[in-house]
Amino acid sequence: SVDPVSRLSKNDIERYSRQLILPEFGVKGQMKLQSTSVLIVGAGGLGCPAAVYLAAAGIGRLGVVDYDEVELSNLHRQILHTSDRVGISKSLSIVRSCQRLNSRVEYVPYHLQLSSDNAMDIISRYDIVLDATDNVATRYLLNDACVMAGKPLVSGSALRFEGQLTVYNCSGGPCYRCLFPQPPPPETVTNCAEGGVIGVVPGIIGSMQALEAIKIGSGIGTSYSQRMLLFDALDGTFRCVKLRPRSQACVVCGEQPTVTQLIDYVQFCGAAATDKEQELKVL
Amino acid sequence: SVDPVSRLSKNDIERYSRQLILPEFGVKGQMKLQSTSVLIVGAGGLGCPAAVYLAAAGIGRLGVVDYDEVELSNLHRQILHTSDRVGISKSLSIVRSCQRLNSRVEYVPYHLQLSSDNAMDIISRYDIVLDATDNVATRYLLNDACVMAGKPLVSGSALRFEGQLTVYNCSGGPCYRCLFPQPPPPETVTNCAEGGVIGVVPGIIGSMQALEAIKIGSGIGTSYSQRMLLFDALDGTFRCVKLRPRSQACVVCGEQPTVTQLIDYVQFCGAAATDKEQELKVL
Amino acid sequence: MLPITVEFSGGAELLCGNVKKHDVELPKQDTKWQIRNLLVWIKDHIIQERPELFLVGNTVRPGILVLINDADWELMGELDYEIQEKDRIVFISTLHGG
Amino acid sequence: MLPITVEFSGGAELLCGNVKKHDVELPKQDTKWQIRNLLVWIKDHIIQERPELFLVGNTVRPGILVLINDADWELMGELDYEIQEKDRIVFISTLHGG
Ligand SMILES: [Zn+2]
Ligand SMILES: [Zn+2]
Repeated sequence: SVDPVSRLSKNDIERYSRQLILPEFGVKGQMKLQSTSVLIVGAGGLGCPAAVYLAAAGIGRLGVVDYDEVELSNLHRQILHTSDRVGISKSLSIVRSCQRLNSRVEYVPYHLQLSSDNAMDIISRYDIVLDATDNVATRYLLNDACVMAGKPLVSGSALRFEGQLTVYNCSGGPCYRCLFPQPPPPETVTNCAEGGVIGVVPGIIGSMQALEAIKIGSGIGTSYSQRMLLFDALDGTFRCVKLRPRSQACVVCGEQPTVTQLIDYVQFCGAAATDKEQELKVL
Repeated sequence: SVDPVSRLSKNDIERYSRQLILPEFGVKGQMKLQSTSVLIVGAGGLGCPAAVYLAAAGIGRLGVVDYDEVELSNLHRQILHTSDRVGISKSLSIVRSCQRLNSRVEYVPYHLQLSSDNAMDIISRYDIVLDATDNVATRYLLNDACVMAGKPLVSGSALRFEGQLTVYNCSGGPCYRCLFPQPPPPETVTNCAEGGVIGVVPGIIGSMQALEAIKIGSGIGTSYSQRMLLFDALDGTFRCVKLRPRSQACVVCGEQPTVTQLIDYVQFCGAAATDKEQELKVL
Repeated sequence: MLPITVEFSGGAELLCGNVKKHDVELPKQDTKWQIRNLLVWIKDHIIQERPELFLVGNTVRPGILVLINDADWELMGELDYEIQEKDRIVFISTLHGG
Repeated sequence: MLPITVEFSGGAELLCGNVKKHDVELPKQDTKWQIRNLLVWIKDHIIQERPELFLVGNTVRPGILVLINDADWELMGELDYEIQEKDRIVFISTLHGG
């Protein structure tokens, strides 16, 4: 959904020279990447590193969705925001920082909450979606919307000293609902405001999300369809595990889907699509 | 070598709240971190993510060494520089970007080439050193200086689609020379200018360097003494391998060291401590 | 005795006194040890609080992923899988933070 | 026949036609297969160009780290290590870029 790029400018060749000389990537990979659009949902600890590395690599268009404004307690992990932007829109803040690094990318900030009403319209304009959100309801919403729109979903999450990464709905692999047909009980769900997080953990997972999006966009393909990366920062270990295949019985991506349009995900999950309430409780 | 911090300000408590609530880190870990100084040598693809996550977490003092100026071909991976800073000092550029994120850190930019003449003086002012350089001669220089000064050396490297990470001279583990007593033949050494690199690969390794430095600084301790992380971005795999212990025969950290002051590392390695010459060859 | 390793992560370890790795020896029994039996054994011997956040009915609660030797348990037979010596069985609470 | 896996990374694979992973079967021989024999076998059967960038004298050149089943070969006896079936032996050229 970006106009295909058929040649690189002199400026592009200089800027991207260090990746152009990689045989596995090359001029062809660069042109594909510049013809690719990526939507990042969540402008927080995962969204910041994901956005900056996609911008640096020269993605064609980068959309960033977040309804929230920058807070001081974000800055220990959300590295594209700045102290003097406390109170301004996070999606706009990310776009401003990325623009200074690479103005050759087209940026689209969305200062809104992704919902069942607007998700299909926004997602349909992008080739790849990154789940960098912080709540269960939006994760199910994004999954269903990506299945319906036929977009790969590069999903990252982080909490405390741990991170997880996988790619849903890509290369025939499973979707989020194939793995988790039922949402978790709300009392088992912890967010970063309640549970805390070491800032560089979403940094590493968000960077991995950028990597997998770059691999998909440039034609190399992802390593994480039907596989999940588990990262434990306390003991410094990474583990890659094999997941189940796509489920024929999946209500959204299966043979006879019963969920064919977006539903009420707050009701489905029994939990709000924001961590604001809990934040108030902690502060 | 930073004045010990004995209490957190109200601003600190809000800014760092998400890591303060982690029992393994806590107020004690935060105060230790704010009493810790880190020197990053190399303000490139590894140095940028390492610097920004150390700054975000609230390290006490951050020194950044680089003799070089920002170039357009750096920007696909060196995410703290900006298009309008092409031509200015890289160490200064990193400091300016980090300052906007967290002005409560003390920053020291060093616009110079680390050498046998200045290394001991600079390194002695810091608690932890990060090797984020791009050439063999500086890697041996940094190793020897850290052994002589008794500082842990968090070493990262990246090229093409691969990255490596380990921590030398820490918790009784080996140093760089224990593993590599002899330098590699110059014709086997490839740098990012010649070999290319996918930008987010040093992003992930540099973030891991920040993580290990944060773990050392906050008292958790590193997971990578006598262990090495090998990252392959093409197949998305991480492998953690066990290294040899400290060598009693090591010429710098062994029982009877023969290298007791810094030597001529360009001569030792048969290669210059810069990648400038090769860059000219490629462009 | 059947020696295996049971691990908890992603927050599931908070139900077991914040201990992630448990080297356990399952006692001899007349029938083969299946995952269905292990779940009950874990509830009785490892879980220290709020067992309803681990087991619901006879299986793990929604949101916990079970891995048998680094593979999703659905690939291995789920509750019917017969546990082998030295198996590593991991219960991961999926994360949602970002 | 002794089936093992030989891998190259960090740039060492460029000496072998850019192939990282090689499943090989070492032929039967009268004496045990040691790493010292494997190095020569690799030079003759896998390395396609500039063998002097792999072997110097009877050992690997400086800057190549040898791993036997994810452990530094120095922990395993280096050249004297006796190769076992299904061993994974990795030759990593250390990286210096940043
Ligand atoms: Zn599905
Ligand atoms: Zn040594």
